[in-house]
Amino acid sequence: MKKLVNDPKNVVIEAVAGFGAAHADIVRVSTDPVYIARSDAPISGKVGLVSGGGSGHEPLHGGFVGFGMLDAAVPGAVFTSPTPDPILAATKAVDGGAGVLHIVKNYTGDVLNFETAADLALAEGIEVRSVIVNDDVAVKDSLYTAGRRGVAGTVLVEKIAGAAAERGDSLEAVTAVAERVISQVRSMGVALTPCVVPHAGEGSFTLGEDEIEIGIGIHGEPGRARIKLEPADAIVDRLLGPILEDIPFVRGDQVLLFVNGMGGTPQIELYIVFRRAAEVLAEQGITVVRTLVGNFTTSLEMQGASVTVLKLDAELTSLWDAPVQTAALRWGR
Amino acid sequence: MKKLVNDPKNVVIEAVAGFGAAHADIVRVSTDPVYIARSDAPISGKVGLVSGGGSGHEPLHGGFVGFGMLDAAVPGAVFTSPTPDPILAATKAVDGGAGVLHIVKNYTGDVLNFETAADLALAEGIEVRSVIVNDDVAVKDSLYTAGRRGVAGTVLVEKIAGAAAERGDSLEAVTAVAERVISQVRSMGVALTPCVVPHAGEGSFTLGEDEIEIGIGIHGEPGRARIKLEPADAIVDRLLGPILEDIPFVRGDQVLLFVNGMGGTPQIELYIVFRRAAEVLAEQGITVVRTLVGNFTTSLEMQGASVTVLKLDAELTSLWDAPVQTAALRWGR
Amino acid sequence: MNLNATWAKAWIRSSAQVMSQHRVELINLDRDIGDGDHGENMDRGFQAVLLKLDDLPPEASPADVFKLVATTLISTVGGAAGPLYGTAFLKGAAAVAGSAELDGTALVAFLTAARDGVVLRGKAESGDKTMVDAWTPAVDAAEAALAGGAHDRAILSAAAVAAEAGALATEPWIARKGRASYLGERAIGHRDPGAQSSALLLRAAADTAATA
Amino acid sequence: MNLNATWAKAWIRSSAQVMSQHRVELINLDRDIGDGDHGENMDRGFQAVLLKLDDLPPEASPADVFKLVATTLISTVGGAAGPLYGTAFLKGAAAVAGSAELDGTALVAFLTAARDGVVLRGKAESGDKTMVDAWTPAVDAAEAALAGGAHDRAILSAAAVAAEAGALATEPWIARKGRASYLGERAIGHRDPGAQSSALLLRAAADTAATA
Ligand SMILES: Nc1ncnc2c1ncn2[C@@H]1O[C@H](COP(=O)(O)OP(=O)(O)O)[C@@H](O)[C@H]1O
Ligand SMILES: Nc1ncnc2c1ncn2[C@@H]1O[C@H](COP(=O)(O)OP(=O)(O)O)[C@@H](O)[C@H]1O
Ligand SMILES: [Mg+2]
Ligand SMILES: [Mg+2]
Ligand SMILES: [Mg+2]
Ligand SMILES: [Mg+2]
Repeated sequence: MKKLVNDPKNVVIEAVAGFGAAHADIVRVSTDPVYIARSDAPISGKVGLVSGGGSGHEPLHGGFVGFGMLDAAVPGAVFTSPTPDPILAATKAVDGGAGVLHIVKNYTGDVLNFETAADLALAEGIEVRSVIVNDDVAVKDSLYTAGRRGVAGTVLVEKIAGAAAERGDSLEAVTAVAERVISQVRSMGVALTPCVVPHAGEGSFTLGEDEIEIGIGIHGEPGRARIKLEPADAIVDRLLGPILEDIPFVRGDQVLLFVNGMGGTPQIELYIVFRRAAEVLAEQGITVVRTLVGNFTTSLEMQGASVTVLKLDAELTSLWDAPVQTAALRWGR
Repeated sequence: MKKLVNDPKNVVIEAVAGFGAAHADIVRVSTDPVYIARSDAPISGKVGLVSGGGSGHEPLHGGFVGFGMLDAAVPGAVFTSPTPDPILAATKAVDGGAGVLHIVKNYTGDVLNFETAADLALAEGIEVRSVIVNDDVAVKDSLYTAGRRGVAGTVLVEKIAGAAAERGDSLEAVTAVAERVISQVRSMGVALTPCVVPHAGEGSFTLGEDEIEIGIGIHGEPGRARIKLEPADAIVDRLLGPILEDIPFVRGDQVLLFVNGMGGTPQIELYIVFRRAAEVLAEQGITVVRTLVGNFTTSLEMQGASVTVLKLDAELTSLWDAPVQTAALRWGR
Repeated sequence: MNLNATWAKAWIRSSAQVMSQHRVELINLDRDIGDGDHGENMDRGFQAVLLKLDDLPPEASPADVFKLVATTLISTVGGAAGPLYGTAFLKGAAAVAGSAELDGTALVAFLTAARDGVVLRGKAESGDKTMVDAWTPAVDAAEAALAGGAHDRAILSAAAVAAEAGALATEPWIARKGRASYLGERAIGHRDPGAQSSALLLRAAADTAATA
Repeated sequence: MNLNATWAKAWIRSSAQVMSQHRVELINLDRDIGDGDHGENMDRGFQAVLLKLDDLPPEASPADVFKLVATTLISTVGGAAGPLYGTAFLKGAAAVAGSAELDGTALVAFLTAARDGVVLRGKAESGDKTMVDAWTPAVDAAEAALAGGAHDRAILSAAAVAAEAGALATEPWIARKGRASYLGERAIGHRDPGAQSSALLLRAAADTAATA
């Protein structure tokens, strides 16, 4: 394992300190317990948005703290959900009296720890709602699994719910918008190489020289199938198929197409993926009206990408377009 | 080699097509010859800024085309400078009558091809100036080398010169600002792993399991020394040392600190690097007043990072802060 | 050793040592069908507990020890295992609140409450390939041993053996809860890491009790 | 074969084949002390030339062939090699403009002009470990052969042998131009890729001329 780290035990705390120093205009950082908050939080009367999860997916979530998006992000150890204490501390730090929404990715650990934190916050008189993001169509959603995983679609939930909160929507309304995004967003990813968790020092899984994993999770969890490497276009077709089957997109639909890098894939490849994905959608009569391409929900240095499609309507589009000013996503100010 | 590509020969053309489709609000793309231009180019009376170079360093340069930065970018084959034809075509496409500045990284191929294109443009009546970016302190600048390489500092040159052009500076003035940035910016990088050029299918060099290359170039060219892996802080010290020696920064100086990822390094590590770099500068009494952290000048999937320091003054700072709207760098609009 | 506060502390100290020794094994199990952090999580949590054990007042009861374990695991482990083990110790502590020493009945109550806590939080059933598949056989074996007239240490030993067998038994199964559930058929042939850490924990409890 | 347009085209066709055959070798040389694209660049360029050769009118002179090679290499190779080889062929073409067939004197003029073109653009001196170190020995050997009364094919053969020796001679050197100059001492032991491709080119010229 070769990494730009000091003591593997200090990876998260040092990175968060560096993040705070680099973006002091946007965020402030608490180191004990560890969370990242908007520098102007709490904002009186505004619904607070808190997300979090294991580290290693940067810029998710810390890179999305700021005007028009999250009020706080709570990073756990690498690939390990945070404990309730920092979630509670972040929730209290950003509560401006209008309540707080927890945006949680659907992993048992995240759900349980946010649940506990929400209970504790409630006990302290803070109104907390939670939404669970589960956009990964690679996983069968059934009574007999932990349900679908939350992956890159989370970024879109955070942006759009953040815009709703910023314009002054109530906790109920912000929650409803977030739920609407969750119901209309689907993703699926592919890994070409594994990632190495700093404390483990070894690949999270192994792939043969010519193998790829279709339906990979963002923690290196295996997906639907391990297949031989194929041309990019064929891989994109494998990712888009299940997405388009899942929400029956219809001709004339307008969508946001988001190609997300897993961290270690050159940008040039992400655009090759985008090209094919846009082509397939066009063939289906689906119009791409908004786009996002880049490394936004990563798995450390994993090579691979995911494709996310969000069905838009006028309101979601205008919330997407609303100004945002975070370390990783910025426009309009 | 595992990559999300179709035919390796089509990597650049497909990526550029995808880029154009993803950012149609900002750029338009020409595919024969290949270049990326601002969608509103040429802008009458504004100095046009053209940069380019081998592909594989994305978002450099295409990701920096747009309001307040470049008017056009010319991508060559992977790691191979573009030929004069597309440079000439891009130059003509963005000439708004106020002349065009070529921002060239100091590699023999880039210099020669841009030189030829400038000669041809001149022959067609377009006034062209060129600046050569050579910020890499890893390479000794002497009569007996091709001189220092242009690396991540190029981004800062493009941003600041772009802002000068946007506010209406003359070709002479924009060139002078670019030269000033070049004279005050220094960089040095480290590689932990090699990158794989698609058409080559093999690593650009090899590094042992515990080796790193200090002073790496952005095409995987070897640097100053190959050493055993060290903690991040020690590596950062090795990069900052030659930078600070080279421009004699003095106590009280204000600088922009830019930590650049080589493409395959997790963001979390870039912030660990930033943390230490900021600490060292603070110890020297140098104040970091602006920051940039991320993958901006990459070497495909190479793992590693570079540190860039730019000495600021009031004018450069305000040009840095000026609005910019490109695929990879955006604020203020 | 009687199952008093001294035992409770010794058990937890021993557990910390065991988690540290088995850190890599648990990481590897979790890498196979999860995300490769279970050993790291358990080790981090128990090391944190270790640092706090000495702060307990001398008159602390077994329940006080377990409550400390619960809150520390909840606040340091994270992931799925943190809340689950935390709730187990929290509910277990409540079940034996006030007892200075656990007899067979109290021991079974402790184990039952701990298991119920895991089920309450995680909603897993037997056969879902989770830590429940170590805890439930342990509870069953403890109850049977108690009914058969066994002594506290023998009950604990029966629980440990059953937990180990339970963890082993998860290997051929498909998972229906936790990360491994994403794997479908591919989880087959791998032992559940949480079931394994539970077996290690109960083995440490039994072994500590067995020493003078 | 006399050194007429038929030879010039045959030479270039053969060069395209040679660059394609030696693509990986040149990539590997460039990977050692550069950026690993030289074989790809040369192959791409000569394949492009190949596609255009047939468009030449039947009355095309050797100079016309070389001009076509020059402009095509300039517009398809990129990197350092594109402008350098492009200028070489451009200047070489100018030196033999108007000749339907190259005699010994014209051949030496061609080689000299080509070499001078490379030096003009790249400013490298002998010993800088660049393609100049293949071209200059080739020019010198050609001049000597001409002075010694050798025939055109013999001159070309002498040039090819000298270029090969020149490329080989770059191995122990430090580079002072191009990417390899960044390497300092570490360039020692590696042959310059551009010198090698130049030697291949001149070898192809000689071999084509030698066939009936
Ligand atoms: N719903 C659940 N009920 C009971 N146990 C569970 C449940 N989900 C996960 N587990 C247990 O947690 C273990 C994983 O813990 P750990 O790796 O620390 O957390 P994470 O899965 O968040 O990385 C699994 O092996 C399983 O035994
Ligand atoms: N200044 C120069 N003068 C002469 N030849 C040069 C010069 N710079 C580079 N070269 C030649 O170009 C070759 C490299 O070509 P190539 O790999 O195609 O371009 P790049 O270096 O841009 O990747 C070197 O091996 C060397 O022979
Ligand atoms: Mg985990
Ligand atoms: Mg090159
Ligand atoms: Mg785990
Ligand atoms: Mg090269």
